[in-house]
Amino acid sequence: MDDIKKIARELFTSGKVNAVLGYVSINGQRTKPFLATKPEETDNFIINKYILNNLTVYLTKKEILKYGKIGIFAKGCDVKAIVALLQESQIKREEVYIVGINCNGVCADFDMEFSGETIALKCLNCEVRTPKLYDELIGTTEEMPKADDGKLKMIRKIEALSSAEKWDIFEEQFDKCIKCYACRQACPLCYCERCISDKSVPRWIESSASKRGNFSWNIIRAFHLAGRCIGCNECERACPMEIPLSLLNRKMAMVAQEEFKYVSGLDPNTPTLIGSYDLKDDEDFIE
Amino acid sequence: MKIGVFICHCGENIGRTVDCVRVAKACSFFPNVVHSVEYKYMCSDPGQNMIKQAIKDLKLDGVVVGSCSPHMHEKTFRKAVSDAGVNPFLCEIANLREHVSWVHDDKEVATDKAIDLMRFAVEKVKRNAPLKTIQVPVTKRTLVIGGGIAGIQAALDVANAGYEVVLVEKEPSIGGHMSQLSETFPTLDCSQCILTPRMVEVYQHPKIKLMTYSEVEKVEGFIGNFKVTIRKKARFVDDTLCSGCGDCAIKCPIKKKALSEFDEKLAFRSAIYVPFPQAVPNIPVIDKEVCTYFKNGKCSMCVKVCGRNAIKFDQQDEFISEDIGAIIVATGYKLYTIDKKPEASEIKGYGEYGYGKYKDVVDGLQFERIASASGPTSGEFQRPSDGKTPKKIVFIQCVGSRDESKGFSYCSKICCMYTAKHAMLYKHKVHDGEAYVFYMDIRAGGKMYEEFVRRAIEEDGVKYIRGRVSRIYEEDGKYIVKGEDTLAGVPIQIDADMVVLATAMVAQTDAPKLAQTIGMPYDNYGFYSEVHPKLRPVESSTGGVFLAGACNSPRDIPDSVAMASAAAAKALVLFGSDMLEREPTIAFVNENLCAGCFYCKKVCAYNAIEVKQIKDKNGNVIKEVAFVNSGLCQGCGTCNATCPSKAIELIGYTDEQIYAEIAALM
Amino acid sequence: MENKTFEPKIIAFVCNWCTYTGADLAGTSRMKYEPNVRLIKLPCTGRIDPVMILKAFEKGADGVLVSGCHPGDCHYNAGNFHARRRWIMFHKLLDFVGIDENRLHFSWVSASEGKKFVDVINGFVNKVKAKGPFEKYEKINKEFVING
Amino acid sequence: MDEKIITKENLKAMCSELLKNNVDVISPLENGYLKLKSGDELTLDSKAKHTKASFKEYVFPKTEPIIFYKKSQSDVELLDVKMEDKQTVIFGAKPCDVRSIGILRKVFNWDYKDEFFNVRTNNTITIGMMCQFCDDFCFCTSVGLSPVSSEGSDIFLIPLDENNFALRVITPKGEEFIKPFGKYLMDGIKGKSEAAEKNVKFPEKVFDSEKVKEWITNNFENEYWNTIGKMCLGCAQCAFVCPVCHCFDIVDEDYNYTEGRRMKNWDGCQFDMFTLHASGHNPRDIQSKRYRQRISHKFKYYPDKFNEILCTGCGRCSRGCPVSMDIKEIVTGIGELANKV
Repeated sequence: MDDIKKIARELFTSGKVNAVLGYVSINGQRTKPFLATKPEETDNFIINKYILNNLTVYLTKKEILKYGKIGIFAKGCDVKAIVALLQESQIKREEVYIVGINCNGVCADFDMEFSGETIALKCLNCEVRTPKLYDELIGTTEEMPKADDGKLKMIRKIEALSSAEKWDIFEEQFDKCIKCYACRQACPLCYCERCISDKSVPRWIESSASKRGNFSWNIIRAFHLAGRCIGCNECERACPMEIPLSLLNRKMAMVAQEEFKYVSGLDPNTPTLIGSYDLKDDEDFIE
Repeated sequence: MKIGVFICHCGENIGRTVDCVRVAKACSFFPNVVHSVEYKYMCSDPGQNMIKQAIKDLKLDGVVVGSCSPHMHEKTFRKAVSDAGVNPFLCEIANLREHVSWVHDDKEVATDKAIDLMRFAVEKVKRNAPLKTIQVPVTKRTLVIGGGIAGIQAALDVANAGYEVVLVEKEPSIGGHMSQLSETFPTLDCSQCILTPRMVEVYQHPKIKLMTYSEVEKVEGFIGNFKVTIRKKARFVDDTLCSGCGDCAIKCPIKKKALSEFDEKLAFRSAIYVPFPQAVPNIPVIDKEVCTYFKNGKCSMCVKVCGRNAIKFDQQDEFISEDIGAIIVATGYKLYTIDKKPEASEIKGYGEYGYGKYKDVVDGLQFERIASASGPTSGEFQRPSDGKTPKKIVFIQCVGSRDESKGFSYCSKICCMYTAKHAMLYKHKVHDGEAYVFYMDIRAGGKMYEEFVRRAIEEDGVKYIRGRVSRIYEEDGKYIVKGEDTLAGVPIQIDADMVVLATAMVAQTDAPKLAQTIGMPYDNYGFYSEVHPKLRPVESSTGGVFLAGACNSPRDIPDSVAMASAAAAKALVLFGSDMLEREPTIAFVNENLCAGCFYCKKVCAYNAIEVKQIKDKNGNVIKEVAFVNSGLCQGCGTCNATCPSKAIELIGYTDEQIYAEIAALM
Repeated sequence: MENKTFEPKIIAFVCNWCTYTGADLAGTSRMKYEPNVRLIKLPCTGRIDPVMILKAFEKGADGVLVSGCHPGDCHYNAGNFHARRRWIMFHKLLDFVGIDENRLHFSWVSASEGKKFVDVINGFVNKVKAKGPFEKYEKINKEFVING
Repeated sequence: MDEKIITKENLKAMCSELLKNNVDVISPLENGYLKLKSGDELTLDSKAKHTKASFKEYVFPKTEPIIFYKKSQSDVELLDVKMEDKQTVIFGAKPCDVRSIGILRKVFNWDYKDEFFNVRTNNTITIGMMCQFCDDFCFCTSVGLSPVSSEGSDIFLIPLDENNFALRVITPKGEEFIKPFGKYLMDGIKGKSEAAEKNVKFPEKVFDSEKVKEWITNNFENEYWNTIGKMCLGCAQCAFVCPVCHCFDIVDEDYNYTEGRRMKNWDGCQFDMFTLHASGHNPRDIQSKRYRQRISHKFKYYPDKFNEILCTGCGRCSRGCPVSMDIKEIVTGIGELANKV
């Protein structure tokens, strides 16, 4: 643990950064994001099974940007978001100093013992336990508990249903939405200056948390992340209404992989899925 | 907003199936519609005057005409509206004829649909903005890509009209395929004899800047304002010093290593060479691949013999930038390679004809070289394998053309004629020779063409067999051609001394690459697409880019020359005015909303999106946003649809307008 | 309920250069087809944003048709290629959340394919007719509709 | 009416009877305050953690039409929304939730009388229940409440053991409501409920709300706001799960070409659009200013205007915050700063 503090402090003392995004402990089973702007503020920095947040979300926030070069502690999945932000010109590589964390999985939520039961679903089958991009790397990868990928099973189950049955499932889920936009705000890739859901001329997405407003919002949110979502699952964790948003995000990621062999957030130099095309893209559904 | 609605009966054309009175009545209840009338012929002068008068009397600031397709009369009505003092872009057309009255029978239903379409248009026009056409200056210089007969003709026409031309040819000499031909149909005059003067004229023309052994590397900008980067490939010969004496080529010790491209690989050439004696410019190039100096530095014979020190082994490719207003693409064709190794997996090739395996199975261009007085046999008919005079030649047409299963579904158009010519030329020189032609149909449309073919058959005794050849194999120095005579209904076998395959004309291998460089469309075959096959056959859909010759589709010389002159005329039309008017329906960025993800830039086919830095008052960059180059933007709106927050919008088709149309559905 | 046959409302988003012109050709050739479709003309399929498709359903469309130039024929070079990518993602998403594939149809219709335009329209209209009204969407639309 | 005793079974029976009479019964279940489908669903677990959201939704819905309109060529016809005249019973709510109705009533009746809120709350009976849950986020005692506070309840339940509850009638409305259910009630035993109340663990009082208010008054510009506010992501999770946050936005939504509805939707002060002016200017242009507003509204402006803290100390906003911002910790911090002055 001393290691973390030392590393964080050194980022300041070596003049590499002006501020560092890291995690501080609240109690043994909780952490929260913290922006240290002075070396001594890093004293409570911690790395454990409860570093759930994807701190990348802060890299596009105005109040964070004003500090200039930012150091960031990032798990492999968080780094995927950094890669996506690089692909989308949102950050400059030289403006971010990445302390990559070799990750052995995190808890699905706070206040629980880490085990195969409580491991976050995104950690199963994780292929970026060592981040793809970093300036320095800390920690080591170790054996990780194995668990069933319940979400994948659910996706497969839904795929097999009839349209009407699918509709009913999602109507019920979307109906819970209260339009608090925690999903959007927690998403590292939802950085638009003005979200389409906040635009009133024209009102593509009705702002009411009515059934149809909720339906439009959740579909378009998923679509705007299609081929971009890096699967950190912060949206779902942020949702106070426990809508299984990752069903849509993961389904879209699966389509991206099946159709285009595209996995987001792996290489900043890859052309983005939307924004490029191939002459041989699937045609079969077009008459 | 005060909107006037005008419903046209189009005589009976609309009125017969659409109750125009009911439509006009229904429209009168739409919000903001203050005037709604119908009339027999809205596009007629009285009709247009009705619109103008209503604008004046009622102070209308929006007009919707329910009439024929906007592709027909949008311009007419916009002009009328404009004449009455209202911005022309505040006029919308609802298509009540092509999309309603002509395609539906039930009057009730058709009328309902017409009312819906009117409602869409009314809702849209409410959100239209007054727009002004964009004016851009025109650089009156033309780039001609390709120095074959089409490129030569286009360059000369434009230059003779008094405008500068840059002619770029990738080979060391201009002349193209026409310079390889022996005689031309249907007049049988010598190809080089008619071409060479044109080549020289190009070379000497004060308005033509000739750049051979060069390729177009990059095209930026837009109609009237292109910036073109041309790669001048290293010749390793200084063209300002070389006198064209040819000593270097004569002395070059490499004699049997490189096959002559000009002679279609039927002869050798040296490592330093001019492709053919009449080459323009008459300046050699060094083939780096075979030259001993480039291999091991051990030879420099050419340096020794060159009296003018023109050999420069250290020459590098040069990049030259040119300001261009119009581009004429005349990159021509190549012949379908029917080798055992087909170039594309979907093309299976014609391995059974033995091309590449048997030396005496040649393609059309090779036969041209054999027939040509300047060719490897000096015009004597000799077979490539042993130099003997072939006494029996089989010509096979449609090899790759009109063959969906193995080649291409299109007709290569010229083969019927050149095969007749080949057979004729052969018969003229080898009087006792026999010429057989396997054909599918004879397509001899063209001035004096049919007569030409008849002459081959009737006067020169060329034997035409309607049918296909299934197989060719060698037996005792003969080529056994097995085929079918479908008219007689019998299998047929000919023991030929030589076989000539009329292989399909196909697009240049790198045609798509050039299309992407320029940013213009091409078809599945790699031929460049014209805007309209009938009415705009020489224009590419990219503004300021014109097409000439076989790069567009298979063409013979007269057609190519005609097309080249047409393309030149199109370029000259462009140069007729100093400023260019462009439709104002282009994209526009709301910089406050733009988050700078540049997805718009990624999807723009015209490189019209630039990066603009937004700075605070101290000059610090706050953010980078998209910026639309109004000259480059063509108004497709792909950026608009891609932008997640709709910070970029296509004027004339804004989200608000389209939304309003959708919302008017129910 | 009257025993009237169901006439679906269908919105079509078409490009100006190919499908709209193809529809013009169908008109000039006096071909007859089902009158249920309302065309919205856009410059290019690249301009078609999936939110438009969703909005069309929201506004009561029983089916949505999207059509433009064949690949390689795009008036704007590549608009339809970008569009195709979006559609692949979007139609799979809609399918996943329960919008029947038969209610959203994609096609390429060139300016010279008046006949194909007619076939596409008739085929799609019949498909949507077979599906019936889009009751599921209507239900969420009707939440909070004027009471009494 | 004296305190009575009622068994859990009888409470369930009571619920079933209410449901039979077409009364909406809302009770905290595992997944939130939900409309019961049967009396058996009732859990009445006083040790349960707070539901993710309060029952605010049932008196002040996340979205509701306030008027319908029909457009014609030159006119707009307005149609009132008919409120459903239906009784609702909120069954077994925590004291910190129950209190919210009283706090909200003030703002919804301050100048304009919000008919929608009033009709709903007037038709609502609230049955509060003593709370035996207390975690790091609870701080009801710091805002003048307690786990045994019956303030705002019409009827208050005190769990005595697994199966028995003391039932205290608090308001005449409660008295009226319970009348038909006399058959389920037994006489109470003196002192038993008081003993149960005494056993409850109270959250520690962590700040003095008066001092907090004073500090906020004097520290509109203070580095503290920036320190805490910049980590806020700007969602409205906190506001929407809060029992007393009541901001709303009004939007018109067309249903079709001519008809539409005007909707009243929850709004949240942490949204960047919240105070964005039409000019493009935003007086709260950065997140820390918005966060300052949130705290100030709760602990200064609302108390100034209505003499009521706009917070019940339930801790929901903190439990659900995606970036673990803890209002208790933050206001405690203000309290400490105030003490330093």
